[in-house]
Amino acid sequence: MEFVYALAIGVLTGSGVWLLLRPRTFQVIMGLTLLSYAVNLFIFGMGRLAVGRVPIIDALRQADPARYDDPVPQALVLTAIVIGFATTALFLVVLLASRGLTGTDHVEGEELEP
Amino acid sequence: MTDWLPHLPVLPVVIPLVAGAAMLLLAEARRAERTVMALAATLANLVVAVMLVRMAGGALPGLWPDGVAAYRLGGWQPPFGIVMVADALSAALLLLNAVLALAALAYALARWKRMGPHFQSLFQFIVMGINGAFLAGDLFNLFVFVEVLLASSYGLALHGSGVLRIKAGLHYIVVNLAGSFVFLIGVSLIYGTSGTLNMADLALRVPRLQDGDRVLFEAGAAILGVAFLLKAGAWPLNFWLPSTYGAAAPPVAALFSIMTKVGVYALLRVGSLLGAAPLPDGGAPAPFSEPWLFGIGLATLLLGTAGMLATRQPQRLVAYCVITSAGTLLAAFGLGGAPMKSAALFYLASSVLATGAFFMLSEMVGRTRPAGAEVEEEEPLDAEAPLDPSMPDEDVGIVIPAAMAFLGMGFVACALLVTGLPPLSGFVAKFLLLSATLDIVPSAAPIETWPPAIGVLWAAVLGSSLVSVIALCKMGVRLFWNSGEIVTPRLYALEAMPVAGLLLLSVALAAGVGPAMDYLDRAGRDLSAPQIYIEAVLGKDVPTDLTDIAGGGR
Amino acid sequence: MKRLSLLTLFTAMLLALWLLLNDTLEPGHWLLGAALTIAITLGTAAMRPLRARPHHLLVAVRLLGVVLVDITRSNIAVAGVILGPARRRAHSGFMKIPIDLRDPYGLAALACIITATPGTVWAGLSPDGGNLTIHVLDLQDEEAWIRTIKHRYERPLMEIFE
Amino acid sequence: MSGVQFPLWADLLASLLLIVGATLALIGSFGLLRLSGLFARIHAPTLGATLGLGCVLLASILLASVGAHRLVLQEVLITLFMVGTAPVTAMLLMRAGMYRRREDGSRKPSRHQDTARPSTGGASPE
Amino acid sequence: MSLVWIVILPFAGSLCAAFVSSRARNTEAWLAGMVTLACVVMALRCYPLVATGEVVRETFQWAPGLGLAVTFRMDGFAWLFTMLVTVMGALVVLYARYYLSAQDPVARFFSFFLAFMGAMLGVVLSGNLIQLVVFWELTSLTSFMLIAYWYHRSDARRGARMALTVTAGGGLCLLGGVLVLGRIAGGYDLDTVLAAGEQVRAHAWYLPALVLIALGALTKSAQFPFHFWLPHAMAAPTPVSVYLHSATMVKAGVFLLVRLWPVLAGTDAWFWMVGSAGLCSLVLGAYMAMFQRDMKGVLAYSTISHLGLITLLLGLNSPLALIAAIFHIMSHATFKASLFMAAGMVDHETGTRDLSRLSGLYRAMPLTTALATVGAAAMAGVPLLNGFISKEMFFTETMFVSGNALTRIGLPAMAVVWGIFSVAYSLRFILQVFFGPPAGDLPRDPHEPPLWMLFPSALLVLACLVVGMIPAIAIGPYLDVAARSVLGQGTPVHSLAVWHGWNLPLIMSLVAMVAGTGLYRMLGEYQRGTTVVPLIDWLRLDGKRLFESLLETLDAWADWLLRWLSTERLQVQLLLLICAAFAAALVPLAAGGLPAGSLPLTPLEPAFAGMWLVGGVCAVAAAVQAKYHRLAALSLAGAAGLATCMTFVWFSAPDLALTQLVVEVVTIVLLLLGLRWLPRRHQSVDDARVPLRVRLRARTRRLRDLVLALIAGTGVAALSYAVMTRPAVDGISPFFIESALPLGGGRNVINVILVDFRGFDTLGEITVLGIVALTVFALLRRFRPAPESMERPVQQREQDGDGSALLRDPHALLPVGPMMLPGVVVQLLLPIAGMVAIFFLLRGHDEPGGGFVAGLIVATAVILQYMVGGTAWAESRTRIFPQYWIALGLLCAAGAGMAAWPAARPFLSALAWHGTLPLVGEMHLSTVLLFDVGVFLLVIGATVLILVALAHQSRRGHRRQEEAVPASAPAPDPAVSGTERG
Amino acid sequence: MTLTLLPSALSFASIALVLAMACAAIRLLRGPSAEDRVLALDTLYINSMILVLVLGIRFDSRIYFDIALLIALFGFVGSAAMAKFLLRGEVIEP
Ligand code: NA
Ligand code: NA
Repeated sequence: MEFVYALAIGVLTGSGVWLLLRPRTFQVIMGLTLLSYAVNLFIFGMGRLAVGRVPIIDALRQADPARYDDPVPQALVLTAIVIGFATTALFLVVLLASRGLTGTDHVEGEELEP
Repeated sequence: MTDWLPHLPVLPVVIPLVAGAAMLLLAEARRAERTVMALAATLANLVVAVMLVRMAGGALPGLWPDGVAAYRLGGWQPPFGIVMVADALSAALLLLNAVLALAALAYALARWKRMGPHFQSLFQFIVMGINGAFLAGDLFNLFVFVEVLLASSYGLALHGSGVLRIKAGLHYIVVNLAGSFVFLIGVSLIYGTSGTLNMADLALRVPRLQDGDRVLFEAGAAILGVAFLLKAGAWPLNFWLPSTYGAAAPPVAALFSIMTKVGVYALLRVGSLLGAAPLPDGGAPAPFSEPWLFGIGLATLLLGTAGMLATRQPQRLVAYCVITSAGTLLAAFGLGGAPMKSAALFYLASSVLATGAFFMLSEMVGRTRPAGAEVEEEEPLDAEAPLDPSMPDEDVGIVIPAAMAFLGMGFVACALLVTGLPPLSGFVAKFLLLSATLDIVPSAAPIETWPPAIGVLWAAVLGSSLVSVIALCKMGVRLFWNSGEIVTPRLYALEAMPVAGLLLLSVALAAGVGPAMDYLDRAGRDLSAPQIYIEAVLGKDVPTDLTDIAGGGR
Repeated sequence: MKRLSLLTLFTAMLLALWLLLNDTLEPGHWLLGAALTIAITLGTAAMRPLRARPHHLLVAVRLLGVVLVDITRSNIAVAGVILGPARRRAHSGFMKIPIDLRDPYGLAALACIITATPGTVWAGLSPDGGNLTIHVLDLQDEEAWIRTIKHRYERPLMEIFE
Repeated sequence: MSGVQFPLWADLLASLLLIVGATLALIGSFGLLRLSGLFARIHAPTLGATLGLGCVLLASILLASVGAHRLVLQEVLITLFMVGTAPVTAMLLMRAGMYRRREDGSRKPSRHQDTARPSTGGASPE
Repeated sequence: MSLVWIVILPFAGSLCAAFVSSRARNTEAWLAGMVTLACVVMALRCYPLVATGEVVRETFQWAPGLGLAVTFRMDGFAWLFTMLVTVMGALVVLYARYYLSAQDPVARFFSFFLAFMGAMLGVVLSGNLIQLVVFWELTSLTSFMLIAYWYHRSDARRGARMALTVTAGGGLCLLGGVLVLGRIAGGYDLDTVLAAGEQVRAHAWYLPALVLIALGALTKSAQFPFHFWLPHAMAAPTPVSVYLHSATMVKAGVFLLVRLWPVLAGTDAWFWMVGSAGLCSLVLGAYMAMFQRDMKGVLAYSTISHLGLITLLLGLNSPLALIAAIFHIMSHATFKASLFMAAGMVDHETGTRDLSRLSGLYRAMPLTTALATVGAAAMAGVPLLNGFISKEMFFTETMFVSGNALTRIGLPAMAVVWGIFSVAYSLRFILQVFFGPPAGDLPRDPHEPPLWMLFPSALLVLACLVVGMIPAIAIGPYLDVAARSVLGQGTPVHSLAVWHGWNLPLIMSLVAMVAGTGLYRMLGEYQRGTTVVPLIDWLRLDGKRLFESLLETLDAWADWLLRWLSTERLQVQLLLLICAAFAAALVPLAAGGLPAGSLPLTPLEPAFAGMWLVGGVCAVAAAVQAKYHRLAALSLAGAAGLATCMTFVWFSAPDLALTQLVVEVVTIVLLLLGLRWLPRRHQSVDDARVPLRVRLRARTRRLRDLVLALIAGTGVAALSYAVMTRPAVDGISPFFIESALPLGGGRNVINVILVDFRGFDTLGEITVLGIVALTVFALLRRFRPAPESMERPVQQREQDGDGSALLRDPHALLPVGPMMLPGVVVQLLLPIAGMVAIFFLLRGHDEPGGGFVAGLIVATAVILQYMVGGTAWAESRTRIFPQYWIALGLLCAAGAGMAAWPAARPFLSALAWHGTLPLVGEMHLSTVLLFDVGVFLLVIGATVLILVALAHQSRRGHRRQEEAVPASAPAPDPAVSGTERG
Repeated sequence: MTLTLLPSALSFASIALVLAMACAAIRLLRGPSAEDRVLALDTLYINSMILVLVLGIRFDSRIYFDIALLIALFGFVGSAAMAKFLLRGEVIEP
């Protein structure tokens, strides 16, 4: 599973980076979205993959750390998701403002290339 | 009432947070109340910062005898809980931020009619973010506060809108968003290999890492370092800076001048802790290691200086000053050694005051131009014949109105600070920097045996000073003495005061270099030997009054 | 009076929702749920200007059964269409059904039923509300569809909501 | 994999329900490929959303109830929400498709129109 | 205390002068004069003490640890210089009073003049080298201001800039040199340094210190090759030239050389460096002076030459030469100042300084002529004048130079050549201006200047005469005191006499006189027609030109550097960032290699792999489609997001799955809201129309980006794989699992971390969300959509033709048309969502959920109302003030944190209350819940604010569009306008 | 004896559901119209929800139910917004 997981991160990162380097603001925002998926998965993966070990303490497993997934990366991802959402929203509005003021959706604020 | 002193380290975050939030409860029309709140919060912030500086100097031995205050949020024992740490370095930077914030706020208040919605709240939040970043003792918490300050800086950079600002803001946001991803990858990789986020704990764990983990850890640290370099405005990751800082509203830009220092601080702090127990192959991971910092710093310095010379817009020039100062700092830190660090910290303080004042001043100066007028180029060289004897040496000068005189003198003062000419603190800073390099070489060692870096730094520091003189002279002449139309600007005392205040502070800094350096020497020493920091965060030796804060768990 | 009763019906539904969510029948949750439902109903009242007037709840239960049966039957039918030979898939099309139901809630319920039943999709109501357009996957006998919808669904819905 | 043991009947019944449900969902999604034209395809996913989901929910209810030794009915909520919200998308999508294929609902639709007439192409409206 | 006051008083005067009314010429002059005279008096009072060889010292601590102190120190040499600065200052003040026009804003002049004087006195009296550098640079600055006094003239601006650049640059070198010197000597205190001469000269760092200090001194004294700034500084008003460029500032350089002579001199390096700079300036200055057409130009080059003389004398490493140098410092100041004054008076009265236009002025200006003639004679070295004595001393010294034949013969020869040139230009200065036929075409009718203007000049000429005739009495004692203060015990016996008998120097003088006169005769005709300096101009050895081209080169370099080392392009910046991160990670990996993991892998499940096959393909497809098919890209990215969400489900992270899910939904709505404002983009069918070059470049760029994307993807994947296959490190996480329930009181470890263990992170995170919402709101308030996207979307224009305009009735119970039935459903959904949200909120501590998810649920439900009803409808039903929700949320969360304070616990410590209520049963209340409620409120507020602010834009766009309809046309009722349009 | 069919049924169900997702994804990729893609996305959400429930049974945890509940409640919002965008040209119209 780790291999598939890593591959997924790689594909998301690659697609995100590709889009990030594109000239249109919409491409960039999509790139940021994909990258944020990749980064969230990356952070999450730092706690190692664990199937069926939801970190919610139950009577059966008691508080044995070995029986639960590492909660810290999960908490970090939660924060990262929220911050990612916030910044996506902000970037969207800025790209709209840029589009409104400059008349183009090129990241440079002017048409430079096809 | 509860005793608030034990909570001193968290107040720089809580005060602006509460103030910024409370202001939102007021309707937009109630400016007076908002202003009072903003001023009160900023002043309180200043008081707290002063207290923390005094604490770091050992003024609160009952609570923090070592001068390092570790505040355990939620009462959780580090490394599990989040800890905020105020030591000499953090406290100094907090004070700097508080001073700058007060000045910028005062400046902004003078023209509050121009403020967009929620300016005041965003302003408090950026102060909170910067303070938090300086206090963070936990890598992820550092990330969060960097995000707080970035998010508010996005808002403030775009404040007032306009094509230039939007274009610059767009780049700024995208680059920093990408930078945040890099930051996250770095932090999480560090967590994944070391199992901790607490910076002090990290310092203890790094030496015990297994080989495989160490390689990955170093990769993570290196990635993290790149994120810090981006925030620090280091070449080649700083191209967003001139446009953004050059286009931002001046009080905002003034506050931004300390924002790049967050990156520098993070590099220093994390680098110091990672260097606490050097890796077997020597030194901290790449971006934290001294040769890298030195090289990057030099390149940054070069770019900043070239930018100062090439730009024709005053505020952009100041933005390049910020880059120059970042470059000088990185190069200086890259040279290593505690004396160098304290000298560089002095330089940091001086340059932050300088660029802060300069940003605000540059806007006032900009008002001398009729709306829409460009700063024009001087006439071609050949147009003027040297020593034209037919040009009578009897002429009538131009009366300079008081406002212009103030601006002119302010410009000169800022230029002196930036270039490092006497008598302001910029000169003292350069003196200290150069003087500290001589501490590195053994006395009486022939020049040929000096590390080449020292010569390079000398050449860079002196050369960039000279080029700055040329650049600022050119800009000053263009701004104040050009033949074009000059409108005597309307200045408000409230605008002039912060600029004058910051400049006076720099005078005070120059005059008080003795005590300032006594203090910064401690900061530099602590950076070079972070055991005190680590012990204060994790250690056993905790003040008795604060058993709750100290005691692990509940 | 009517308002009040409506309020209680809706509140009851919300309370049931709360208990179901928490999968409990503890008295504390009854209390908490009641408080929450009242608070939420009042809080969102402004956004819910139109009230339903359902009655004949037994009819509703019967309708539910009918719908469940129909859905199951249609599932099998549509699965057959999908998996079957190509000619079975060549009969889809729009059709119109004259309709008498006017209550928005009733119409909404009808829309849910039609759409939830595989093989039919709600495609719109004429502006005067008299004609319903649906899209049918296996449109061979328009009359049969009209019958089904008018008798099996529309009539009970009119009983419930009008 | 859970270590809980269920009675054989529950095990078998649940397995059956799961298999049927998943198969229905698969058939429904497969319909997206098999059926031609938007208006035909729009029917396909209903399979998974109704009976497919229903079977899996029943299996879930069954196992949860057996495991907890009491009736667990929470899954009913999912059905309610699904039935309530599904038409919103379907209706809007239908209308959008009709509009974009210039299919005015007031006109008498001809049979097989959406297969007979080529759609206006894949150009998104952006 | 008087030493301090000598320095402070001028600065104080400067401050006062700045505030006196700018045209009060007399007040200003009186003020400046009084200050100057007061300084003279104070300096005079020091003399008795200084004359005995005492050193007057006053020290104030600055930063003792750093070797910084403010020390004022006066010995004989400093006293002499102080007198020079102050007396000359007094004379210049008097002169300036008459020189400057009544209309001139003299406040600025006198203010900077006094400041300059203070700085100059500071240099002279500094007893600490760092302090000296401070004042040194201050003289550069104030002189910059004085040169640019008439800044509306471009020559003034340029001259000032050049002077500042050269002298400030030299000052920077001086700082460096002084630093090194101080290190060698063990302190910056002048006495310490002076005592360490031997040690310094023997030190390994001697040479760099010498070079840097010499650079400082030579630039200041306008010595070759830095001499070029001085002539351009003549753009300053003449009083400035008198003071700065003859008497004081340019003397600062030689002052320093004298001051440090005991420490630095006596080596070959000193001889060659200082001596050769002096010699070059000596000859070159004199040579250039001969060809100037401007009176001030002659004097400026002559100044370079005479300063060269002083420098050369200092470079000779002989105590007697040093004494000669000190003597010439004084005598040069005297005659050159008087000559500058004369030049100014000529300019003032005739309107020109052009040697070729001026002629025969002795008729109209006899007194001026007399003064100028005597001054020029002193400059030429005519006997019975002070210049003669200096010249004789100089010739004598050149005779005693040891070394090889070149120096032994070359030096006297060059001295004679210099003498010849001096005579030639001095003659020309007098003869061409004051004698000969009267000039016909002068701008003004010349006449004698006011007597008070002549007075300073006359005084100086008198001094020249007195010193020239009775040197031993007039200057001898003072010179001796000064020399002793520098040379100490080693002061040689020296005598100042007019007549030394017939010796070689005298013969050299005579040769110079005769040959100089001859040279003047020879050049006479040539000089009338041209300003071209033979040889120098032919070789284009123009320092100024070099300097300017250096500056231009610097500018060009800067532009070049910026062009090549920086960019404004976003894509390049991102590229660099990615490359930097990659390279940084590669450094350790290249050294250590990617470690192989030992952790047993999780068994592969085909379903998971299949899911990511779908997700990965969708992600790639989204990347491909994002340019031309935005909605498709959005859906595809949504699918990738769903796969991400499912991954969280798979690997035991339900909280993440919940959050990701709701965020996903909201993000889609958000991006859709933005999509409306983006320009249409059509895939260009005909690529061939684009030039091949452009296409190729685009393709290359794409290829590059593709490679980079592949590398980045591979890198991140490899890193994550490497970590995931390694056993987890024994880190902080067991603590959280073990303590969540007993210490945190919650079963959901994630939630306990979020609201308790690491609640501070969450506080920051929600602040970010709030900040962004406020920013979005502020930004959208000034939002201006692109003109072409202002129009209603085509769908609405076409559909609303069929009479469904009632859609826009904000008071309808339900929307009409296709949105009606969704409206019914969605209205029902709001309370249900509220219920579900509170369910998730309350149980978050034990089960997946929490404030964030709950908040997003409510926000989504609210947005749904907007979606089906439209903005107007939704807002006519209820007003939500998201801003207040944000505020309340933040205050709630912060309040939950501060609640711990009264209990003397740290911020964000959880305070819990356990109890049993009748009927309800066991209750558990905690500030942690309050915190989560804060999160909940904030998330609602922020999300709704963002989305609603965006939604409002189309309303505004339409309103604006409606306003744009010509006023003559009756504005359509919004409620029916749709129909009218149709 | 512990012969149970459930694990195999669960594996089958998850694979079938992933196949179903793949079908939807193919439609998502191929379009041809925007409506088709929206429909496919909606289908993806439904399939995911069923998959979540299946996983919930597999891991014997009620926690997954909540996720499914949320998808049921809000999974449609994204596709509904897209559909409305297609229909009206904007998501929240005046
Ligand atoms: Na994990
Ligand atoms: Na259906």
